[in-house]
Amino acid sequence: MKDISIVLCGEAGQGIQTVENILVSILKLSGYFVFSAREFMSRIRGGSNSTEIRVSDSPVNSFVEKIDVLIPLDSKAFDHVRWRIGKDTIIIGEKEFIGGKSKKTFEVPFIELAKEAGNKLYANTVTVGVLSGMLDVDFDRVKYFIRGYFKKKDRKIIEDNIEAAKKGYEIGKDMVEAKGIDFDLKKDEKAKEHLLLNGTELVSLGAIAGGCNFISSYPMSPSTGVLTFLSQQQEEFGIVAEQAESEICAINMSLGAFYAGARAMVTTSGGGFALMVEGLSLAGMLETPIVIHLAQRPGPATGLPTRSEQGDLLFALFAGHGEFPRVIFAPGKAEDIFNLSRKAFDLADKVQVPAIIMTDQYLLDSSFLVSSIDISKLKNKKYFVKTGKDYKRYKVTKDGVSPRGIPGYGEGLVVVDSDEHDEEGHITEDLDFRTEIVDKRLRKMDLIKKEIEPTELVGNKNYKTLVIGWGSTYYGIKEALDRMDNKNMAFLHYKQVYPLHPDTRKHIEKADKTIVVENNATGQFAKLIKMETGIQVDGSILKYNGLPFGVEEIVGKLKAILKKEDK
Amino acid sequence: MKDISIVLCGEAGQGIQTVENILVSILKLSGYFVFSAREFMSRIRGGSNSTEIRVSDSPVNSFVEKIDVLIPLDSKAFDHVRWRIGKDTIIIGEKEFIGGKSKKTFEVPFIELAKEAGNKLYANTVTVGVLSGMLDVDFDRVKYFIRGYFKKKDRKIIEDNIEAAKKGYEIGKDMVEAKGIDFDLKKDEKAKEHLLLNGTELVSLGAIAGGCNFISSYPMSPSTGVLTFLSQQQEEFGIVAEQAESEICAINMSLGAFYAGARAMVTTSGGGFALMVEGLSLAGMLETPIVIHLAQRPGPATGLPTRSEQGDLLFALFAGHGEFPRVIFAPGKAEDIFNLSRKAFDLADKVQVPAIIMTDQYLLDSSFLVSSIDISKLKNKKYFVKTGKDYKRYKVTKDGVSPRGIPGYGEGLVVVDSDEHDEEGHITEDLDFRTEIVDKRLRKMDLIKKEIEPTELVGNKNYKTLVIGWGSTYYGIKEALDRMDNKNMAFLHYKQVYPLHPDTRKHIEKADKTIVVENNATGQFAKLIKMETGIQVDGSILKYNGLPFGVEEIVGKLKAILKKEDK
Amino acid sequence: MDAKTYDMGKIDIAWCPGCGNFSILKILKDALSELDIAPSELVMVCGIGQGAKAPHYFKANVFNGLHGRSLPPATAIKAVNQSLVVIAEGGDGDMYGEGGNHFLHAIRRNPDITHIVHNNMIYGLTKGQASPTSLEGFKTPVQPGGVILEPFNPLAVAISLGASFVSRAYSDDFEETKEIIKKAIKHKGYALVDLLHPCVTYNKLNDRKWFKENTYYLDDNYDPTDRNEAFKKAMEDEKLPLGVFYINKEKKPFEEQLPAYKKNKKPLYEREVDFEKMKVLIESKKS
Amino acid sequence: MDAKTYDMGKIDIAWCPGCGNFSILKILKDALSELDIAPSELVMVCGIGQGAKAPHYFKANVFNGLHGRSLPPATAIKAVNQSLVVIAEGGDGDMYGEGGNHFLHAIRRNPDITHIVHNNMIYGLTKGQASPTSLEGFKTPVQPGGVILEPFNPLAVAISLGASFVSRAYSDDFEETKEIIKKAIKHKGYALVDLLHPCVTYNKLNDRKWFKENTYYLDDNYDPTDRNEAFKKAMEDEKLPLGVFYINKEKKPFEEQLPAYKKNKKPLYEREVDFEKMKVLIESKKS
Ligand SMILES: Cc1ncc(C[n+]2csc(CCOP(=O)(O)OP(=O)(O)O)c2C)c(N)n1
Ligand SMILES: Cc1ncc(C[n+]2csc(CCOP(=O)(O)OP(=O)(O)O)c2C)c(N)n1
Ligand code: SF4
Ligand code: SF4
Ligand SMILES: [Mg+2]
Ligand SMILES: [Mg+2]
Repeated sequence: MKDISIVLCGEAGQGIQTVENILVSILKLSGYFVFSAREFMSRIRGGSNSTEIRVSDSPVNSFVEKIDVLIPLDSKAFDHVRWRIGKDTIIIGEKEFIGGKSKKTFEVPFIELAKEAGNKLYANTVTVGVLSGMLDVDFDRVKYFIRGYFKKKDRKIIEDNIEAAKKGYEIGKDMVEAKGIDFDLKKDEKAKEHLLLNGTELVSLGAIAGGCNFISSYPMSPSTGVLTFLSQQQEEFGIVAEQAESEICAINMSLGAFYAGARAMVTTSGGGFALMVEGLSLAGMLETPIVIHLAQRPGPATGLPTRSEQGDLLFALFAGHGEFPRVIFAPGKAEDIFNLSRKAFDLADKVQVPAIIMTDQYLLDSSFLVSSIDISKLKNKKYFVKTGKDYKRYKVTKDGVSPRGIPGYGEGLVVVDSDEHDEEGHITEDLDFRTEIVDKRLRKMDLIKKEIEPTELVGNKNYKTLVIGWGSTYYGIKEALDRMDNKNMAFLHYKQVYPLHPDTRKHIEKADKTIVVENNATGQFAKLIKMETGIQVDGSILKYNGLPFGVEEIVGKLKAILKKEDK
Repeated sequence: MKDISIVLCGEAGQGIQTVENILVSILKLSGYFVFSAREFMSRIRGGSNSTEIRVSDSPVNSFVEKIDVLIPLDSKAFDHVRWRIGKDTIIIGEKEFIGGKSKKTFEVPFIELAKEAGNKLYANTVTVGVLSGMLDVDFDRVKYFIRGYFKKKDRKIIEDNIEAAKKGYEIGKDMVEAKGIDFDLKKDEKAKEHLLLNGTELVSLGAIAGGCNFISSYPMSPSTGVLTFLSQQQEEFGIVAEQAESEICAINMSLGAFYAGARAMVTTSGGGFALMVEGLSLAGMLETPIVIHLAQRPGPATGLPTRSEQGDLLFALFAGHGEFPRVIFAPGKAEDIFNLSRKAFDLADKVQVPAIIMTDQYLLDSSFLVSSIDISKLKNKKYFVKTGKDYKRYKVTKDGVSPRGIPGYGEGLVVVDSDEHDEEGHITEDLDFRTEIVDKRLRKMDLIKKEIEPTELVGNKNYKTLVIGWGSTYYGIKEALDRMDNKNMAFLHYKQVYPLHPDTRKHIEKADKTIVVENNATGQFAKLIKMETGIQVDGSILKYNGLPFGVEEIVGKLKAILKKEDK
Repeated sequence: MDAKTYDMGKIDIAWCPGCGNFSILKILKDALSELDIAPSELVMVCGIGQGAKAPHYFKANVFNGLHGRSLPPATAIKAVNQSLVVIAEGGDGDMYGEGGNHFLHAIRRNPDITHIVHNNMIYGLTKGQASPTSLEGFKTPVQPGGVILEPFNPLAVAISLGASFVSRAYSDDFEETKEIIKKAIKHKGYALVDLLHPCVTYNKLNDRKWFKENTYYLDDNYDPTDRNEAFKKAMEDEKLPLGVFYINKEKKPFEEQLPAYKKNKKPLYEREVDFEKMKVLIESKKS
Repeated sequence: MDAKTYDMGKIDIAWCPGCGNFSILKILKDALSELDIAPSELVMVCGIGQGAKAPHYFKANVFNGLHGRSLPPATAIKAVNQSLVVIAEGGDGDMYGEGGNHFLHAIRRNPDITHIVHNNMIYGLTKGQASPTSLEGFKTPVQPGGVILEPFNPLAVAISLGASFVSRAYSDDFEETKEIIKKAIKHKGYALVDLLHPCVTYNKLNDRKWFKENTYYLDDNYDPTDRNEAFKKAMEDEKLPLGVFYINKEKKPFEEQLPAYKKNKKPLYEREVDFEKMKVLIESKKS
């Protein structure tokens, strides 16, 4: 086995995420490739949550259904993930939680051992120990990491935790040695050099790299992490981060900030985005740039607040009254999350349009190994100009972009207006000019198209079956196709969903069959393709229960479609 | 000439609308077919506004560019409508306003005459008199009408006004007799029996007929009239009409009202609708019916508040996070405004979805003659049920509609929830059920499709060129085709834009050429057609300067396209 | 009526063990049972948040709407059917943050509803950001340097707007809080209960000890009809007074003043469109 | 600076002849000129409405945003570039109706901006519906039976929230209003000027005569630092007091407390991303 999936399952508040954080780091530092993903309920304590940690000797980046090692932390855990438990699943835990005894179940009295080490609260550290032992991690590394992780705690607590880890570690070792569980994973020095980053961190770092120095937002899962991250970097990076009283305040603040010379963003989820729609339209009219991070979760309304979906695509595309250009990114690859979050600021500023970055809970809460993020060549262009006396904010230009002044920089006055306006920015009822300025605004779409992100084609270029995905499904579909190893198949991924890449038609026409995989119920990307190309794709694989696709599921559904075809 | 267009142009506050109101009524009561439309600036006094009154001996219902008689009421008026003045335009007014002297200009000292009658404020009544005289109205009718119109005023004022009208009337008569201006319009008893209604009244009456007894809204042009109308009928028809503190309050109030057993609506325009988007998504999730009157005006943002556009189609269609069914009407014919406003309540209630009625400033502010509105057979079905002890608000049913209980009616408890919920309406994280209830909600789309409004095909069924329109362009396109009298052409009008009628493809495929006419810049209906059918129409005629299409303009642009074709 | 009437049976309550919301739930059930309000005539309207989940643990009609938006539907529900008892419930973020504007204007309308705000001085459900009522200097992941905004004083604002019933209570004071809630429900008109409670998971500053040390009850002979006095009391922040701060019995409830009820007292759902009147109205458009 | 500095030359002003907004425009220009504020360092932020059009008749930087939403951008603009003078302007409907929530929270933040509300007790631009400040009984096409809501008292609310400068003025009182506005602009922190003015077209109740008869100036020796007194004054509704009701000089402006300015005072637009620091941050994700 060269790729194992460890799942921790228990109640909110039991510390699953602590185990995940520690373990993932330790494993990476030991030379394993790791990936982790979380699913959890909308509650602070109780319920049933789980985290998957994949460990492999080559890069892995997506959620799989299968569980190789399950650590059930309460009595509900077994049932919660029962559908993912196979006959080979190794189950390790307290006697009452492991669900019957078999060759593959191993009783480990975590709490008892923790108590022995000093406090039952250390049970999580015992768990870390067990898994470290099983996975052949050097115990010194565990020790060292625990020291760092708990460095703000009392020495006694630190030592007790090390003791707890040690107890677990020995059990883990023993399982490999005495019980013959051997994962046969190779370590790779390269993994150590990788960065360990989750989607939230990638968005946030991309934003900082893009010059973001203002964020106003209202907390909303799964988008809040970006606000938290930037809030904590306020002093370091000179960022103004303000928790607004509502999403409406948030977007209007950010527009004010961008107007006055900041690079501003908001982070929100569907319901909050809904409240920002009037502000989005304002951005279109003012031609004040803005970056919106739209972290999707299942709707309608409050829906499933802590779950994942790709259900807001067409909403994001057409949100806002009236007509104005926009750009929408939907990264799926870890590097792209960073790159496009950065690019969003550049493009929004350059073309003076709203740039939307669409992610989702799955993407944001997953941790990836990224080989590197090269910022050495980055430089942010300042697109605003120093104004002269006769400055006109909305000068009609060939490409539609009017040089953007900011107040207080230069002699000119910067007048922006939500009403239809003349070149100076003052209210107008000149209806001929109305047509002219609408055209001017819409012309910017051409500039946006010039900077369009290429799609990524994975697999055989002479495909017969083309699988299409966008956003967070990138790794899942890619791995599914890798597994299927079908020479007739290829995968086309869109990291920018609007404007749609002009090669779309060409790609689809080349295929005998095109299947779109998306995490929603109505096949929104397929609709978008049809709206843009007129082509009705042949099939859609949809999922909308709040969970991301598992690799096996994609494989299964693709095979089913292809098989049907054969008949 | 059998159809004349009279245009009054002047400043806001000069009383153009009073002249329009009186004149249109008097002309109708005299047996003429009339139509009127307004364009005005977003200000209370000053500026340049105009009203067109078409008078004809057969039904007329749309805006034409040409002006047969112009009454300029200030010095800016002439310039304001200069583009519509032809060599045959008769211009009547104060010396300084009529723009040079020619055979077709007639100096009438309105103010002087008004002063003679008692007060310069009666100048408008003089104008009414002149036009009545020119159009061969019986002066007794004028007298009688003025008495009624001013009935709350002093007797002296009434008599003075009659005197003012008389002075004008004689001038008008004289123009016909001495100056040889004869419009040769025939009177028709049928016109007298018609109802004179503007778009706002038609929406409001339709709503009342549909059982609307709750409206909460925030003022916003051009939607406010419906709130005003219903506010004034509160006592008569038992309507709760509340001016909300914001559009967000408005839609959430209305949802509460519908939940508790009222039939509720909101009326708003693009910017206000933008603020309602979260509430719209809530309606989708709660499955609480709601009717939304979306009165379009040019955007983005505040745009041109008092002008007209059809720019919110795709926004309305995809507004709201998450996925849920909806229905969108876009009446264009006067009767349809009434019928569909009524139907919106029935269908929203029956299928438990949001029903959106899309209109625009042009449609709402235009006055139409309607032969009759037959309400004798109307009966509103009450779709809610008396609940039993085990009542479950979200029972999963075959057609997706769960019987809707209301609180306090029956023994059951009615629990509605913005979170994903179980059949009882309580929060759930059962992800299998999530899929089931999403399917249940989306299934209602089939019911909506069953009740879809037919499209209206005008002209030759064996057309070669098909012109498509939706909403308020109905009469304009129809008249354009009438004028073109081209046997190869037909006009297909959509009064329901979503779901799109399934015959769309058939209709388009039958044509050699399909042209969509719409009042926006990006061709939204054409996009919708493409999204639904995959067909790219051959051409679009777009207008987005804030004015509706004039009949001549449609004729001209259609001819240009057809001519190009010939080459 | 037995307080058990409102019990949901065996359900999974999503609050943290020790959370003040449990007491609130129990107090509310007791208060309602003592007032003899049947679940079927009761409508609980709530938004989104930990406190806003309460209606799901209750036998009642429930309208669980959007975060911040419970007052508009609550007002409307009462306006549409006056025989219902309507309670709007939610957290401090929900009611004073996202929903602040509705708070202002609901007070101006004065519908006969009870407004219970689960005020834990934090955003619980979204994992511990500052709420409008968080104290200055309070540190959270989003306010790492501490809150710099002045805390929102809901009582002072309500009094300044002439709310007809204004009170503050504390979740752990079972009897006192029950009495306050009963008074609020019985009050004809808008009644605010700003209900302080500990969030044991995220608010480590305003814990049970803090509440005990920083609250006291208004004197027995405190006169709640004097608005200026009430304001002064509401301004106190050394120690937070508990009890009924202000009552104005003169104000008429919103729904009773609606023209729709002038000639007809029936709830709207029992009515039919008067098509005869409509005919007359339509006919009037002939001239 | 000459008041003419702010003149736009020959422009078409969209207000009705006789409207109180004309006086406000003139007063504002005079106040600004006396304070020597250059158009290029001034940002006028406004919403939508008749009053909110004022910035278009002015030489200044203008951010004319959405109806009800001027306070958030105004706060942000000041936070991003502290050297700008920021004034938020709009009507009573804009600021207390649609924008009510921002009013509450802007006060809590206390940015150094001046908040001028053109309060004509009506919705002017939308043709005469009741506004939050319309008096009870006031009849309009949408309130044919008269307003039944209690009028919104912006001063009382602002004082209850601890706004750092709270005043009321009247458009026709040229000198007094100019002085109030000057004080408001000079005040370091959020400053409210609730500026009453007649709407000659739609508000026939609160006309010039009414304002003259129903207003009076606070006494010269009135002490604006006593919050309880200020509240009492704000509650007066027989006759409306004019003048500065409340000042709190202790409160620090929002932007001055922001961590982004701890080490660096420059406006944000002059700064560059510190990629060196970013490298360190990114590297830290290796372990
Ligand atoms: C429009 C919108 N914005 C944000 C959220 C996310 N959200 C859910 S609950 C909550 C705040 C919770 O705080 P509070 O209202 O005080 O309730 P508590 O959990 O503390 O009881 C937020 C911001 C949402 N559901 N909807
Ligand atoms: C979101 C939104 N809702 C409604 C409107 C329509 N609207 C424009 S101005 C206005 C109210 C005007 O009243 P006020 O703010 O008091 O300003 P005034 O005209 O009286 O100066 C309204 C409701 C709008 N522009 N945007
Ligand atoms: S997070 Fe706080 S408020 Fe929410 S349930 Fe836990 S203790 Fe209660
Ligand atoms: S409507 Fe009223 S507020 Fe508006 S400009 Fe006219 S007088 Fe002034
Ligand atoms: Mg809270
Ligand atoms: Mg006003």
